[in-house]
Amino acid sequence: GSQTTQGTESVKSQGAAQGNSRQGGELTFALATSPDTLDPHRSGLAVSVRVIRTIYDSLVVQLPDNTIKPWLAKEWTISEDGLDYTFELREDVVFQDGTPFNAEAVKYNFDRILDPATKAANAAALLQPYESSEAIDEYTVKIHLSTPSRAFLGNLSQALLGIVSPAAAEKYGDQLGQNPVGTGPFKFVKWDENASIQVERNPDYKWAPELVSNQAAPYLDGIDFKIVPEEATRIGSVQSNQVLAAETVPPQNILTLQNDPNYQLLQTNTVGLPYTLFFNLDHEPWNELKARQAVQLAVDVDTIVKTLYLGTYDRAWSALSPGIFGYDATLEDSISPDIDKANQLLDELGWTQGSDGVREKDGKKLQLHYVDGTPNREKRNDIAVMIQQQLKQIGVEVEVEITKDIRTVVYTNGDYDLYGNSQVNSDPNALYSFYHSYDPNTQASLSRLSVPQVDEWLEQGRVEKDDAKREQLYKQVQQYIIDQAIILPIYVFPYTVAASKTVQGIQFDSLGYPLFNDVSLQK
Amino acid sequence: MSRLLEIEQLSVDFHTPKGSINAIRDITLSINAGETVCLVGESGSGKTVTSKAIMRLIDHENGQITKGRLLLDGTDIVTLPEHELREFRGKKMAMVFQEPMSAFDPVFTIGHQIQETIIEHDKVSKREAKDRVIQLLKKVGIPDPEQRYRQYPGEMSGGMLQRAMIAMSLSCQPDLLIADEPTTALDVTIQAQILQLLQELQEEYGLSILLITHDLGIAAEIADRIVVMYAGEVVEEASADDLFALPGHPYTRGLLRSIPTLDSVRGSKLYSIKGSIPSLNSLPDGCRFQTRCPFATEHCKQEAPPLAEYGDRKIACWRSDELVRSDFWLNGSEVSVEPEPSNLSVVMSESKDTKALFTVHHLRKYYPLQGSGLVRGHKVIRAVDDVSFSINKHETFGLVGESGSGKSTLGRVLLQLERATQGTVTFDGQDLTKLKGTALRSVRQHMQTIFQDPYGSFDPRWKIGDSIAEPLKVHQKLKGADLHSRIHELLELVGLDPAWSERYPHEFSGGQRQRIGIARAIALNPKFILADEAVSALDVSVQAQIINLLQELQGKLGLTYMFIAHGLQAVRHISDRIGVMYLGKLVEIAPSESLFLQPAHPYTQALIKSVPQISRGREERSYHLQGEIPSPSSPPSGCRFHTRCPFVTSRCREEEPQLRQLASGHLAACHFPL
Amino acid sequence: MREEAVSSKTLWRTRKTVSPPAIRQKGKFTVSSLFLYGAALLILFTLTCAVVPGWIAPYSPTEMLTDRILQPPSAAHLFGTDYFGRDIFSVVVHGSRDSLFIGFASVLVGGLIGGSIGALSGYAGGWIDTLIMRLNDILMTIPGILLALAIASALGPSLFNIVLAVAVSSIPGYARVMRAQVMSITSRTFVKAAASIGASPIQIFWKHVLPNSLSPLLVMGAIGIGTSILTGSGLSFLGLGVLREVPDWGTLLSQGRGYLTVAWWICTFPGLAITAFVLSVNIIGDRLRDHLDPKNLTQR
Amino acid sequence: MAWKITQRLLTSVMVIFGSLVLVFSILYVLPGDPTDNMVDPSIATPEMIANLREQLGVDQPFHIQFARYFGNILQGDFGNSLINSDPVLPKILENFPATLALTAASSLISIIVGILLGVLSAIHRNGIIDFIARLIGLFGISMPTFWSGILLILIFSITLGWFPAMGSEGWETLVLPAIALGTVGAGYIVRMVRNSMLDVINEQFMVTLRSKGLRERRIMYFHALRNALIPAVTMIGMLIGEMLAGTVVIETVFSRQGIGRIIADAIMAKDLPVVQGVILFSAIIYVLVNLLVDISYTFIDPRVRRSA
Ligand SMILES: Nc1ncnc2c1ncn2[C@@H]1O[C@H](COP(=O)(O)OP(=O)(O)OP(=O)(O)O)[C@@H](O)[C@H]1O
Ligand SMILES: Nc1ncnc2c1ncn2[C@@H]1O[C@H](COP(=O)(O)OP(=O)(O)OP(=O)(O)O)[C@@H](O)[C@H]1O
Ligand SMILES: [Mg+2]
Ligand SMILES: [Mg+2]
Repeated sequence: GSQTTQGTESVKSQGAAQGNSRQGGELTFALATSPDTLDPHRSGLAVSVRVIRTIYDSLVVQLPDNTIKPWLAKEWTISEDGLDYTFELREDVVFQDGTPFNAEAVKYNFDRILDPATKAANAAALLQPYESSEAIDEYTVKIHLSTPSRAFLGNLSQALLGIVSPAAAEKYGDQLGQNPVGTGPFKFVKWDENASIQVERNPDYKWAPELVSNQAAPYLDGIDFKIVPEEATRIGSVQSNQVLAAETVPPQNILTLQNDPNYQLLQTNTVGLPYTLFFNLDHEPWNELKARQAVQLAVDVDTIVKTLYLGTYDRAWSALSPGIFGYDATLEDSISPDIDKANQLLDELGWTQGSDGVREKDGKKLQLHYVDGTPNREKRNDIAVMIQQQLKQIGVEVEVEITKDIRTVVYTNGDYDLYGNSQVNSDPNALYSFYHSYDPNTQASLSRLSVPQVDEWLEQGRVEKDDAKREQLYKQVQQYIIDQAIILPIYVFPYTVAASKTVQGIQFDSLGYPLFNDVSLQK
Repeated sequence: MSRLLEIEQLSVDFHTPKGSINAIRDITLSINAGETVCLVGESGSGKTVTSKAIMRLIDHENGQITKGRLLLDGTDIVTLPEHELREFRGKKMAMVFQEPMSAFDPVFTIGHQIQETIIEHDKVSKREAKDRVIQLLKKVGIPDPEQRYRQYPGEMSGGMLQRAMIAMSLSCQPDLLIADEPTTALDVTIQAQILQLLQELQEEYGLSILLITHDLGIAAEIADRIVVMYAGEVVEEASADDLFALPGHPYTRGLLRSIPTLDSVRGSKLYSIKGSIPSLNSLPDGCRFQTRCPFATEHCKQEAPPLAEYGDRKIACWRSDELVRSDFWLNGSEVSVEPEPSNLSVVMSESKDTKALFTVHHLRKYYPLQGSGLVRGHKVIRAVDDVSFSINKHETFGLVGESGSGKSTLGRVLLQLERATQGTVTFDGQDLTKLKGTALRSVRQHMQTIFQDPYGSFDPRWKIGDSIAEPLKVHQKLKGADLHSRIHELLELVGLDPAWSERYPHEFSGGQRQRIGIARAIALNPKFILADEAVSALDVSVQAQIINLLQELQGKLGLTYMFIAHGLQAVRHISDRIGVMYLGKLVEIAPSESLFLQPAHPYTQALIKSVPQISRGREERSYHLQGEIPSPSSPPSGCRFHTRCPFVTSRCREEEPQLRQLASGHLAACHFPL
Repeated sequence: MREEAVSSKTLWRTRKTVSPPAIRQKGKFTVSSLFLYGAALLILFTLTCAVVPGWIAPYSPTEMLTDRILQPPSAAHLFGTDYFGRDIFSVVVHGSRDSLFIGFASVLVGGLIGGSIGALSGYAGGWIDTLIMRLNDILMTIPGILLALAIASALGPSLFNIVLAVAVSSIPGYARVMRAQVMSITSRTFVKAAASIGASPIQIFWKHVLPNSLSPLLVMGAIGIGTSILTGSGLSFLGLGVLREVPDWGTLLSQGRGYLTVAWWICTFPGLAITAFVLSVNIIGDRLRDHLDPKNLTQR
Repeated sequence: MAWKITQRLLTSVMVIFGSLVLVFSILYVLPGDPTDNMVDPSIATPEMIANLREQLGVDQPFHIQFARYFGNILQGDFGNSLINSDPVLPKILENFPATLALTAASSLISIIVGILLGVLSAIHRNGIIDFIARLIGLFGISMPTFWSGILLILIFSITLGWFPAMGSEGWETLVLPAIALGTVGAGYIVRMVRNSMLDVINEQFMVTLRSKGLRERRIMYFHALRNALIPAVTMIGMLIGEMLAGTVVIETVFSRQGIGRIIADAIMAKDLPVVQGVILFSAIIYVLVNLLVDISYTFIDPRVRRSA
């Protein structure tokens, strides 16, 4: 699995400046699944981040234009070798439990993530290549990396690397997730499992990032996150005014709600890697370019996206999603379906049409093992079904496997020809783990690509300080990937919120998570 | 005497999935105030339907009165609306049913159920009603009425329940009491008590009683008038005395003659009406009895005879006038319907050798009393408790005793269908108790069983031919044509059409099924047959057929029987020697004649005296066995019978009497034999 | 403890009381018989759909008319089209195969296993019975759907695994019924009769006990077909459905449920298909129960 | 009696233990583990995942994990969730009231509706009322609950706005889920009550009651029903189990709190301590309810009382 997000740009309709902001009121907000934990360092689910973001702040913030701006850190310097980051911290910040925020707290946080006993999940991965840190003085902290990383600052802006109160972490230990304490605009009140999570206004808050207009404490008295997994119920509860807002609106409802004068629909594309189908380059015949190209030409992504998402999702063209640094827009509209060409390519490879319409070669059928790991999240199973049908036209038999055990099936055993994945990320360095060749003794990348040229670009991209050069490097990577038909990019996931018209000022951060600092309720 | 109930030309139809069937047709009868009328007839003749029609209870069973009138005290019940009818039910007429155990609602106390009736009709307070209930219970002879009031039906014995049922029926002082086989489910001893109770109550309240029974002995004992039904019609009506003195209808005559009496010639062939009662959806033309009647003429076959009056009796027969006058009517055996009269049995009784086939030594069968968990094994039911006796080759050993005395258990243990707790059973010199598995199964071919419930003893999914073949396949590995011819041979032997082997059990009548049961039992030429209540479930006429058959087969095949029954007449008729059981003990063993002529044990005597008999006057039966059989889990000390024995002494209470020889072959376990 | 005495009485009674064997009035043509025939027809139709869907379905179930998505029912598309542009009627017709497979196969597997252990338990008695029944109790305490959930979620969604999950969760029910029936048949006179003849316990079991014990299991199986389909669709709902080219009804229903407010027909028709089929199966099963009721057998 | 109950309780403990072992084994033997949902393998390295597994103890062999869980359970410690270290017992206790309320409400609906329809149906056997009652009952057991639940939401929350679509606070939120779940149970009870009523109606004592001149209403509702309820009570015992299971789906549809959702999530996440905790809990409840049914039996049915 993976998360989606990253706001391309904050939604226009929600002007940052709210002239008629009203104080008070509680926002009820329906979440699509239950958060696993509110300990940011342990969380593995995007849904948790929606809540975590209200409770915790990060050292830095990433703006929609991909620039990194101060948040809890006022400013920072990076050493010449790119290994040392020195942060000057704000001095007026206190945790919600009253303990002060300082350099020690930052150090404590990062060390905590690395400590296996914390059972940190994705946060530990995000923090890499962090090695150690030291508190230079009360409000100065120096972080040492093992290798340079241009992605590091961006990662620091993510909620999973949010700063928790060391006192609380010590006090609650394992159970910090049930008793979260941060420096964020809202304070945790209570969590009724599977029902709701309540947070209340942090009155002392005055260190909001540049991303939002209200730098002080939020207008809302609090937010009540309701957990409503069933789509129909979630939308129904907005429509029946049981909640004021609900997230993740299915496409079919987006259309209806857009036309309803009582509701507004907020939408932002997430940033990172779009939903992408990866060929397993280690598997015959998909190690051959022509075979992959045949599939690339036969799959009509436009139709798939239009049909399933009713025009509410954007089609993806590249290994990266629009809005991320280095996105290559020239790839857009570069491919159009061509069944004849696809057939021809397969013919050239010697795959001949069998009696049942499936191509054969040396007595072997042309099969494609399509693995998906979700129970139709974002209609991904439906994509598989459509691709199955489309590939029939060129004599490829698609065999779809839905399994929860992705780690074993896909990552450990590599038992797939095509596997879909997406990732929320703030930096194109995300491509590294998917397309860089891998050490045969460790786990393979999803694409199993092993091209020295690509490796070089990716390695360079990690450390290149010149943004223009860096951008160029990633564009080369993207072009290579599409030209070689390593992947089939499908769609860019938009994060959607349906809300009553009375709710104003919902914002999204660069990763597409909602921010409630500016939200106010109209009577 | 005034007419209380007049039934005129009553017909009842039932709507069934297979269409409408006419259960009774043109029934006409009347009951005078204070009179006891008995309705008799074979099973299925429509007695119960008639009684339910009187109460209009058939309305609730898809039944409908299609014709006729039912005048109770001048009111026509047929046309009454339901709510007015309720005033009559329970209040003016009340009913007592055959099976008291199922006639009470099991989840309410006896007291509550009787009280409910009183409150429904007599609008009295609960207290008052309760007092009346307790009085009633006392009246019907229930000890500790206050306590019984609070008991549930399941906590009382059958006899007690029947008394309670009678109390309930009397609770609103009805004019008419309808009793549908009130004693059939009870032991003879209890039956006698109940019948006496009914008679006493009738005298006291001036009740009219319509008593339904298939036992002519009972009718003889208590009826003023008797109505005989056959296949939904009344065939004869006469005063009890007249009827027994001179039956007017061939059917009545047949019934009377089928009954083995306590003085019939033992071992002789019983008279029996051939065939069985026709089913309602395939009635013959003309007189309904015509197919079974030895005197039927063409006329009988074409036209149904009306119920004609002959003085103060009514008979529905074209020929009765002429027949009753003929010589053979009362004593002629020349018209016996059995094709080949034989006197084999007489021959057999001569040749009986006295070599024992079965020898039983100190046999015990205890059942653990369930449900006591921790104390399991401490309390047991002594179903058979230290019994020793033997059965000689080629003889018939009868076993009698009240229900629960352990007869069936003894039979089962004898055949090793259940393991004895203690003691030995020697069969033909072989100790059966030591045999196991295959060895035991292979001796089984020499010992077979005929079951009480012939229907239940056949796999409903098997053709009867296959059922009969089963033992042959198991033991003799017969196949194909051999098997086939053997089955045919057997069916013929028991008097059935061999072609019927392809039919299923439900396609036969009870008597026919029992014949099939016998065919299966004799298939392997066994030495011994256990007949546990083999004829109890059958009508008298059919019962006679089966007894004849059994005797005939014994002669032909040299069989040895153990014959368990609670009908004493039948046991006496068929048995050479009889054992009497009481609470798991054999209290007396004697040759048939001497047992009945000179019973040595008071219990035996009581049993014999309880049997209702046609030939005996009413008053003769003055002495009844009181009370009921105690629980076998805690039998009384000393002589187990002492609690009910009229001659009890202190010795009886302390010392257990052993079975002693009184005369040759006559043993009794009594300190003071009669 | 008084059983023996009572039962000999009861036999006596069965002859005497002419208790009319549960007369069920059947008019010439009642509404309920209408429904019985309706149910039979529907089952027949569904079976036909499952065997030869091509004869009935006007479109290919996989054909995606992407220019005609989410169309309401019309003459061209009886049940409308779904979000792929597939003709829902055709999908439902073709989907009957997998649905019925889930229903029948899991009943077969569950009934066979459950029936066998129930029969063993009831016939062998003693410690075997105690052991099996305790094991059965263990299965009973875990609600069926949870067991199915555990199995399906662990094995992953495939038709076979769904069948397995549903079958396993139905085992205890079958075992209980079979055991009770075997025990009651074993106590019947004809079984004792066979024993007294000298037939071996194994012969008796195969020839008498088993054939006579099957009818309640049959009834339960008939009804179980419906229950299995429902459990299967419950698993689809919980995200453990099977993904096949042609979805079964449960999957179709659970995937279409999000469209209820905008395109009611997508989940309404498969829902109706499930309900109607389960309903029919239950109607037939009930009738079967009436017919095969051991009470009706003994007193016929 | 006391001994019987003790004996029952002892067997129940064995049975519950058995079910724990069973569920444990199923989840252990089958592939996958909780880390699957905790980390994204496309971000995290295999070593990191291995570390996490080690921390959670899910890399241990069967017998060690087994011994650890059961050792703890025997000491009254239900352990903590692997996913988020939530202590299991408070988690269950916190969620249980909502499930209990739902189960109780839907059982109540089932029982009332089921008995009512069952009796009507039996009394008017083969009439139009019988037909309608049976049909309603059959519909109850023939509809997938999640479907009927969503339909209810569509009609009664979105369209009519009478009841809330989700949540678990207040009685209003209980109405729709209880109906959705209750109809299933009602379906079974209708069938059961009808059958046993018909059996009772064919009993001999019904004739006696009529022959006493009692009113038909009293005969049916006082005598027949009471007798017919005896088998229905067992049914109700089993029904509680069904209802508990039904909450798995219904709680998700209506976004209610409850152990049904917890266990569904926990099973799918292979969060063994939570699964074990809930199974233990629901097994205890199941056993208790059935024990209660058995005991109540002895009060309802005098015949049982005697043999006990
Ligand atoms: N409710 C009913 N529906 C259909 N047929 C019935 C019904 N009640 C009785 N009959 C039939 O009516 C006939 C007469 O039955 P009835 O019970 O009156 O016989 P009976 O003389 O009382 O016999 P028994 O001695 O066995 O009690 C039988 O053939 C029986 O099958
Ligand atoms: N399998 C058994 N388990 C426990 N008790 C039994 C069993 N079989 C018989 N009994 C008890 O043993 C006693 C004798 O029963 P049995 O059936 O032998 O009596 P019976 O003389 O044949 O009576 P009936 O005339 O009613 O057939 C009864 O009290 C009965 O309850
Ligand atoms: Mg009768
Ligand atoms: Mg007996």
